[in-house]
Amino acid sequence: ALVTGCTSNTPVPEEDEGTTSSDGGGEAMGGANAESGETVTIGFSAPAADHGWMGAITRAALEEAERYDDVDLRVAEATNDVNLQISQIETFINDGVDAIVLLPFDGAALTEVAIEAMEAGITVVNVDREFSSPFAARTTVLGDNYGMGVSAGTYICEQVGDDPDAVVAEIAGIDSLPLTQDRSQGFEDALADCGLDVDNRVAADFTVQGGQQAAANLLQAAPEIDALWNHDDDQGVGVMAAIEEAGRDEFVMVGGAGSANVMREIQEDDSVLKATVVYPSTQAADGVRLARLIVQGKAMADLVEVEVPRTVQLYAPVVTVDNVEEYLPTAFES
Amino acid sequence: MRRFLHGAAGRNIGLVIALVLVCVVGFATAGERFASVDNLMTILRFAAVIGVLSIGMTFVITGGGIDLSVGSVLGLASVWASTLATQTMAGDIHWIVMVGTALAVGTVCGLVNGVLIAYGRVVAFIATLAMMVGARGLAEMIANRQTQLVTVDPFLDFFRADLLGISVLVWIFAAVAVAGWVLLNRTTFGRRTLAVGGNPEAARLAGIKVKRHTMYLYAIAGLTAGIAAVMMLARTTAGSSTHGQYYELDAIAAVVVGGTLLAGGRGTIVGTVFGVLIFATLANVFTQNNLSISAQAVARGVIIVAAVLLQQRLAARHRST
Amino acid sequence: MRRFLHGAAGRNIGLVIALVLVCVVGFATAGERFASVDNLMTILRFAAVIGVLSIGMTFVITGGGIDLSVGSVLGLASVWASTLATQTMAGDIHWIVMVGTALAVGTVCGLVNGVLIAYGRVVAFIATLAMMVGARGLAEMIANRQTQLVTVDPFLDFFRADLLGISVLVWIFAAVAVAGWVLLNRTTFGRRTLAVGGNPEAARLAGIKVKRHTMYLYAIAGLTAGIAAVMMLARTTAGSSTHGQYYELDAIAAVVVGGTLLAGGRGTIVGTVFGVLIFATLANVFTQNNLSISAQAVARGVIIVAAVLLQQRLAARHRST
Amino acid sequence: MVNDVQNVPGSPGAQPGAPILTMRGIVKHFPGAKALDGVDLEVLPGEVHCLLGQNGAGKSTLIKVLAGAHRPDSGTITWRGEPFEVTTPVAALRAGIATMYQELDVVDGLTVTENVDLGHELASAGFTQRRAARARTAELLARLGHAEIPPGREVGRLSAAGKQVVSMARALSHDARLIVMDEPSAVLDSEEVANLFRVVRDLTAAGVAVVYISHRLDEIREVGDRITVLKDGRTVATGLAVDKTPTADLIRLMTGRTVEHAFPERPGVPAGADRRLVVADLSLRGVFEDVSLTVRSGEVVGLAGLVGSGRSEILETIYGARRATSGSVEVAGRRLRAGSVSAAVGAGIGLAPEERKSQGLLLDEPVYRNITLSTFGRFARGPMLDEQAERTAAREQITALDLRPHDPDRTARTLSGGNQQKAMLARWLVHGCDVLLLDEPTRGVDVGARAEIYGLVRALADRGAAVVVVSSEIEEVLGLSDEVLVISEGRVVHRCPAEQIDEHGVLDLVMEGSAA
Ligand SMILES: Nc1ncnc2c1ncn2[C@@H]1O[C@H](COP(=O)(O)OP(=O)(O)OP(=O)(O)O)[C@@H](O)[C@H]1O
Ligand SMILES: Nc1ncnc2c1ncn2[C@@H]1O[C@H](COP(=O)(O)OP(=O)(O)OP(=O)(O)O)[C@@H](O)[C@H]1O
Ligand SMILES: [Mg+2]
Ligand SMILES: [Mg+2]
Repeated sequence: ALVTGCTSNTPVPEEDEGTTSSDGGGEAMGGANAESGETVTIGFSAPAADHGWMGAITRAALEEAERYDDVDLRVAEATNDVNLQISQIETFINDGVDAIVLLPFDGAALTEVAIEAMEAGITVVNVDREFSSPFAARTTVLGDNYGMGVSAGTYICEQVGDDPDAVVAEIAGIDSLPLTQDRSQGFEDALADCGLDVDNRVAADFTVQGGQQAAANLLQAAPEIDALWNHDDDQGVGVMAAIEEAGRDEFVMVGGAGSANVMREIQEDDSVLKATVVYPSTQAADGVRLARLIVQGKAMADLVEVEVPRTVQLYAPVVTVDNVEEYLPTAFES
Repeated sequence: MRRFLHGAAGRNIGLVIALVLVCVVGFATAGERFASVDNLMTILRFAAVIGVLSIGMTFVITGGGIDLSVGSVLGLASVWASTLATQTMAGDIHWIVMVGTALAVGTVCGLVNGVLIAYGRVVAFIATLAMMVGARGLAEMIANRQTQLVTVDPFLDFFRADLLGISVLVWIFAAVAVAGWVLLNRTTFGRRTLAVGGNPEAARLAGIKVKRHTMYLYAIAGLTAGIAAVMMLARTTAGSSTHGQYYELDAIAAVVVGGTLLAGGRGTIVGTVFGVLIFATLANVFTQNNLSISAQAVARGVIIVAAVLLQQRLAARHRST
Repeated sequence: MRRFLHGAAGRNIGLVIALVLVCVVGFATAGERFASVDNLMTILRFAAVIGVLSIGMTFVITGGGIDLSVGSVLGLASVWASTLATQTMAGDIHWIVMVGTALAVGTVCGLVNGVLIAYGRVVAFIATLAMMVGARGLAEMIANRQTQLVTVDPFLDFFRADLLGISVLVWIFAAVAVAGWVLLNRTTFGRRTLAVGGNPEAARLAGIKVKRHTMYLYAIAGLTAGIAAVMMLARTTAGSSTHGQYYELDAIAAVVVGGTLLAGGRGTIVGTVFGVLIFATLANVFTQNNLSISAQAVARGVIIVAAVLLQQRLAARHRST
Repeated sequence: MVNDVQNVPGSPGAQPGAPILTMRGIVKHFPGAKALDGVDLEVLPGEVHCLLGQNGAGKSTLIKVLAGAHRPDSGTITWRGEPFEVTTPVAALRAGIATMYQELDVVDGLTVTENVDLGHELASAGFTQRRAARARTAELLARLGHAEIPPGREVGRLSAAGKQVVSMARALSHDARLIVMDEPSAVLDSEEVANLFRVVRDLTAAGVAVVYISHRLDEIREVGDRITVLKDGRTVATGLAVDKTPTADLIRLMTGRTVEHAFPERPGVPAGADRRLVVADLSLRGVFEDVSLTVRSGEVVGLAGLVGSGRSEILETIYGARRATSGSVEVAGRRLRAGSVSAAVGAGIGLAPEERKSQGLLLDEPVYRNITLSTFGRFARGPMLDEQAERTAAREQITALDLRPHDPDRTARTLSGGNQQKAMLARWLVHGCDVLLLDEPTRGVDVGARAEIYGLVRALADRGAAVVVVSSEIEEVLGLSDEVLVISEGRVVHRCPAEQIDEHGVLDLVMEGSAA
């Protein structure tokens, strides 16, 4: 059980507090950095928490801020409307916050207002979806979307690569997001390496129902599959329900994002789900932590640098039954 | 019986043609894969959830209203019925507790809509829009933005099972549709629904309690949202605040394509079922053909309009004979 | 002038109160931060885009229709106006090319809606629902699901500038609102709109070309979607197929809260502007107050209903005096 | 069987001779209008009690109070000897008061049976008993002399008269002790009115009381027993015996003045008058065929016939509101584009339609905008409206037609039925048409205003307009027109100068026509 990601149907025993993901990292930072400094006001804005991963992102950021008595986190209404998100950032600028942690719905659309914030002397930390200008953020925390695709593709190559006729299917997330394009590109590139390609591809919408629907139709369209990559473990709940409903088990399935219940499923090792590719849900929490450090003029303890780096890109490891123990504690409950 | 078939078939000839067309396209492009029993079941299972919602929506629209909140209420009911507390209770007592919770949540939301609209005289569009926003928010609060796995196995065993080779979900859809048909066409309640939708003032003067009746209609829509939530829980094995997003639009489209008058006063359950099947089959054909989501959207827009136009022309011809 | 103020203020007293209430809450909870000129400008800039859409929507609703597609059309127009081809041409000739493209795309979509509804006799809800789905899909196809940066600097310079200390976007909103007010209240076009919305058959028998007029109304809604697309391009410096999602609902809510009759026949631009400002201020107060995200959704639902109820009660009292 | 005993007149609660219904001091105010200001009404069992009064006198409001559709502000109602508070329509129906409202109160989307049954469906455990209901409805329709209306027909497809019959059947289907009829004959022709009276007599013979509202005094003479007269929301006379009260007295009570010469003089059409409207072989498939008529400038042509004979459709087709299947319409020598209302209006044709609420008025708009609905563009400067000029023009018509209240800014919905009719007429008077098509121009208009409307129509003709009048009151057609066309089942069966034919002649022609 974890604090960052307890399902509301799992009780949270107090004593488990110590094993949370953020704590795991916190010890590494420790020392002087953890000490309370002057109060930092951070504005936080993210897209609508309309799926598990995004929910986990916001939750982790809030919890991270809770842990510091010198952080005052101001949360704007989560929204998929860039117009509203821009006005939220403008409000933060008007209020003169010290830093803004911003996971933009659309990086390009929020770039100008982020530049305005930077020009107003506010530290902007960009999370996950990248701005279109380097002047828009002091630091960027990025997941590795392309890398996710590569990891998934490489793993599938290892599993079925000796069969050039293997049927590979893909269930993408929201197709209109650049990150989905990146993931699919990486997947395609990695598969091409071992002479495979994607035979059936459908897109869902990061929701359970969307995953269910897309998978049900996909399984119908492809009567025989060797490997399946599902971009998102949250929609994966639905995908698994559909697979079970169709009674299919002839293939290997790889997840994406790395939710706790997918990892538990991998651990049990009795379903088609054999692996998942982690896309850390702690990016915004890291953003909050970095914003605090930057404003307080501190550096990252484990680096020699005196300043927080410009870009931190998170790694997208493949979790299988062999290493799941290692990742389960930091996973989010979708 | 013959008269019923004749009347229904005649009135719905456009829908039958549309459905056949979609199937022909499906068969032509995907062949055996499309025309298999398995695929038929896939389509039906998919249609079941929105189908149940659409039956409730048929009542609201026939009664002269509209309900934009059913999708969100579905989400809220699914979340509420899969909270730890509910599931624990369901585990201790019986899975029926989960079902009861979902239906109760749905019905109460529907009642709130109904009271606001009938007694508060808030326009239906706005009242249910507010419920749509509010229920989704409440669902997120309760779920804390997490997907709640259903762990009550007997619940899943029951609803994910097959009965005579057909999924329980499809049976539920069929039962709701038949009940809806009887209620609308064979009872005083249905008669009054048509009157309230067709001419509320005349209905009031004839002694019908229009406000109370209106309230009941929204309660029915809420109830079907609750039933759909149970089905969704079973189908996805999880409750989530994102369940049912945009379903209100799908349901309204199915109802109107089916021939129910959006202005109220005329409603057809058979048409609604056809509408739902057309859209479900369409989605299946799209996927069978690996069409991109965007192209699907464009095609869907065109087909909605084409279906309505076709249905209108043919229904007009049928009526004039 | 006095009569205008008296009438407008009287009719909109509920809205004034609601807006003042929201402001009081804002001031009480956020103090100076809320009541600053900068913050006012932030609210206005945010309100501008939806405001322009809402003016167009006021015409459609007053004329007895509804347009669910304006959000998607905004997205489509923004994408089309920011394609490489358009931007290159705009760079070569003048940024007005981009504006022209956006307005043209918006107007054409509106005309298609209008033709389907007026001449094809498709119910407005369904025709524009189809357009909503279709335009979004088309936008995605054109943009190839990528955000398109606006690189035509003169365009950005013009629209992102301030005039007399007020953003050009806000000026545009003001201009559209004033033009809308004059058109609705002082011209024969506006009178026809009221007639068509109030009783289309009577209007037709009085010699008004109802179909053509209906078509114009949707064209106006499309045009405002095009204008809003330009504003959105300027505000975000990018065109995207996701622009404008759900704006149709925001616009409809603002129009109806403002006092325009959803059934048609009565419309108020002043009310619409109030409606837009209330929602925009509300969003701002939410941001200022650190309220939990889902609680904000719930609060929004409650406030929509409360505002409509308040407005109804007070308007009824005003009318009876 | 035992229950039946209670239903005969004179059963407990109603001694013989005692009034079945007494209303005292009824007051009902609407925002901005005093509809009822102290009305008394007393109805005896088994009598036909007529309620008379000018448009807007408060008749409909009074019966709506009685039916539970409006709550009175004060006043008492005594029903069968007991104080009675009518809170809802259901309460009234339960007590045995059934009402036929002035505005058609049927649901278009339902069948005849369903409408008749509405609110008190034959059902067991909520399930409708469709066969039994249909049989009962068929029986009621037969009793009303309309066995030809199929009980399963959708009401929206019936003519206005058919709807009125349905509404009547519904009132009969309640086992009522008192039936209120608010202008039931307004959309009926003379034959159907005779039918209606037969039913009324059957009812009164069975001890049922009838409150009958009509603006046609000859009807009152024929069927009524006693009369109550309302004026400006007050009772000015009550319990007048029909056979002892001269018409002149009634009119004076209602209007406060004497009205004579209902129909104006016909000066005759000048010999050289131009042929303003020429309709040649006009047909609308399935409704009417080969209608030809010529109306000269200054001439009034009347279309006489029974309800459902297609007269409204002829007018609407001339006007372009329906697209003719063949034939042509010419105005002043120029042929009109078929199926285009705006072409017709452009050529100077005006139509005052039959159904004022659904076809004529913008109920939520002020009266002046209703009056200028077809002319506001003319008052406008370019695209900009000139509302002051509109108000002035409207005010002139309001005064000329004595439209009450004299307030151009009043919302049309709040006018009484007759005054709404005047507003619609005023529209075309302002427009000043060359050709005016009037469909039931005096439906629901009181005697005084009727004379004014007749005078106006004549005055228009005298100024050179060509007028076509349709009315279900044959007397009216004959009195107003220079030439009369008798229509039967969509065909012109006879045409002649109005002086050469009387009401019987018309009816005989119609009967022949439909027999042939
Ligand atoms: N809902 C309402 N709101 C305001 N005023 C009303 C309303 N209904 C009726 N009135 C007013 O009450 C008065 C009486 O109207 P009512 O309809 O009872 O007249 P009536 O005697 O039936 O006339 P008619 O013969 O024309 O039908 C009229 O002045 C009318 O304008
Ligand atoms: N919507 C309709 N569908 C089918 N038939 C119709 C419809 N409307 C009218 N009719 C038929 O057309 C004919 C003419 O009807 P209508 O009542 O308009 O005639 P009318 O002579 O104008 O009578 P009224 O005195 O009622 O105006 C009738 O036979 C009627 O049944
Ligand atoms: Mg009346
Ligand atoms: Mg007629």
